[in-house]
Amino acid sequence: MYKIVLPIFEGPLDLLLYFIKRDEINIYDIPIARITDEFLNYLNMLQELDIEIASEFLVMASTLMEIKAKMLLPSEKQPEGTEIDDPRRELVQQLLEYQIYKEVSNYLEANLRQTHNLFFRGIYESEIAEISSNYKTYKPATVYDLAKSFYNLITKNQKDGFHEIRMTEYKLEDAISNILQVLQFERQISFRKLCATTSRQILVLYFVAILELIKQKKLYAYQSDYEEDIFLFLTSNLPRN
Amino acid sequence: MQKVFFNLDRETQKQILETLIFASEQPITLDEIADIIENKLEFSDFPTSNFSIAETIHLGEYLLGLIEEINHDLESSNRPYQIINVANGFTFATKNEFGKILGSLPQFRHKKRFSKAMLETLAIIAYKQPITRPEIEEIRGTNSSDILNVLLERNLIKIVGRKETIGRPFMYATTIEFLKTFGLNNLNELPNLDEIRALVETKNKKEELTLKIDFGEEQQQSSIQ
Amino acid sequence: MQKVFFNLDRETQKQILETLIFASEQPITLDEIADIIENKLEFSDFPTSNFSIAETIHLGEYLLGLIEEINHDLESSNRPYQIINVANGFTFATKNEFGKILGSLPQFRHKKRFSKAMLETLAIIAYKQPITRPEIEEIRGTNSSDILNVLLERNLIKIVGRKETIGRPFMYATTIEFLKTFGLNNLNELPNLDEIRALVETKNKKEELTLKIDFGEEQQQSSIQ
Repeated sequence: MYKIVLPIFEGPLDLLLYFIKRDEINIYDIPIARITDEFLNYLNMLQELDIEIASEFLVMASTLMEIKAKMLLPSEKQPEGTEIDDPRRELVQQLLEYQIYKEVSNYLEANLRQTHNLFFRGIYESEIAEISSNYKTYKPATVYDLAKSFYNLITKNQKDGFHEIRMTEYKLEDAISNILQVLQFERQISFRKLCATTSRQILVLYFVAILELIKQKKLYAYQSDYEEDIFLFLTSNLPRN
Repeated sequence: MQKVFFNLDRETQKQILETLIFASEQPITLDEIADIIENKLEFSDFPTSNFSIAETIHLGEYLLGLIEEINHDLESSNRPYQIINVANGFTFATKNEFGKILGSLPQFRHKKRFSKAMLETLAIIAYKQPITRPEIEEIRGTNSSDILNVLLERNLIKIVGRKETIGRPFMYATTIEFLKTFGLNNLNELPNLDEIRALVETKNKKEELTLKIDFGEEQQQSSIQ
Repeated sequence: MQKVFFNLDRETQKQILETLIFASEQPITLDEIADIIENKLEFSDFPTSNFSIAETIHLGEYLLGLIEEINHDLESSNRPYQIINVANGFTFATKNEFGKILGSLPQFRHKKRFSKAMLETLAIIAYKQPITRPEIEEIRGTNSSDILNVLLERNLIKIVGRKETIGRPFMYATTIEFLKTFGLNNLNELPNLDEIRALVETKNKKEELTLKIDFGEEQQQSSIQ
């Protein structure tokens, strides 16, 4: 068994730079025929190994062949004073530009060596309250997270094929336990706040739940005036007198 | 390896423990700390002590003792924070009297962290606004009233009217605070479905991607060392 | 209000400063600290000192002095972290020998891993921001959506809007996390592009004459054999 290790090239430009470096080619005067052969040989090798070739490599192959063809054409007589347009120019510009950012990435890599042992605080104050409230939190969310979340929901539903329209499955028991739960943490609840954002259906449920709890003497409701908000307390929390 | 940790001098043990708690992105549990100490760490760089500890000692209790000691050190050196126990794990938090200062500053209240449910609900409202609760629940397939309350409290959504259907449910829409939180100028800047697909779909190729990246990293690592 | 801060005893001043730095999710700048101290805070709960400071003192310098003192206290009380200056601000970070421990643990190490492709793409975005995907791909000569996805996931880049051209593509920019990760105060600390260009040119010219001894090439060669 042979183990073949192929170097990873980040794209056709990366591959060309590799050839240029390996063969000590003058980047300002690339022997286009030779490098085109190298490039095509590489693609053939990939093909023989049954490795899928990304389309940008094929595009580059055709660009190289086009340049090669132009170079072979007998150069026409140029009028005096005008420069011959080198068919390689655009490619060389692209390679030089790419080289610049490769150089910068060396610089970034050197910086990483400096910050290698630098770790920051893992959790900040704004997160602690949420962790203790049992929400599993993300790191600070971005538009990207938001979009991803929506996409996943939509595609999940599409996979289901169809979806039934469901009625709210909120029951009286839920309303009762919800109220009692809140009162574990709060001394009192405002009825208005409790109902501020829920639908009419659920508002009715809450109202029935409150009546039920008052009947069971678990809850004490207080309203200072006819049109005022109703405040709810646990009877067990009331001062005895 | 545990014995090796025990052989470190106590001050170093505390520093390692404090480092783990400081940098961990979730409150770190005693079990996680024990696992790291017993199985994952090399301590050859650190000074050891001759003081030997009875082998029978319980690691969890021992770690708790160290944490207590760290908190004591933090207190006596006037640090304004301490290690607290939350959601079964340990993390740093500012002490109450200083935490109060933070509470009065908006930059420390600006929250960008969301539970999965919150982010889902917010995403639906952002893309489908104005939308009612039953409609949201239909997409999410689950009750969402608590989540809506949290989002209202955080001022990320608002009620913009009622829908004229049965029950006249409230309609929700996102707020300016929402735009600010996500750094958007307006809602048109939200990615559209095709764009999200392009962004997200690379996920499906994840395996391929990891392979590729791992290779690159291998290279990178060898060049760093 | 500044005078009120100055009237607090020095230990309390330091604790307040340390709280702000410790709790801030992004490195906090001297200007932000000064603004909070001068305009935002009430200090009535805290002990004051009779020691009076010359009014002419420069607040920024004064704060820097306090930060230095805090770092000294952290050092002498054996804390494994310190306050560092990064992304134009101040933040807590692990000290070298303890960060090394974290680096040996997989759950922390992944943050420090970068492939060649990631570094290249970051380099392009850092200089050309805001920049779209097609523009990045033109420079790299290859599809970059996977890489952008990874960089977004790691919070090293962010979407900052759309470009008003055909298809209205997203524009990407680097984040504060990027500065923190690469130990930069700001983007101006990156090498000047003209200098890099000159460097690349010299290298290209030299390559014509001398034998290659470049490290990266060795590696690629050995991996092809």
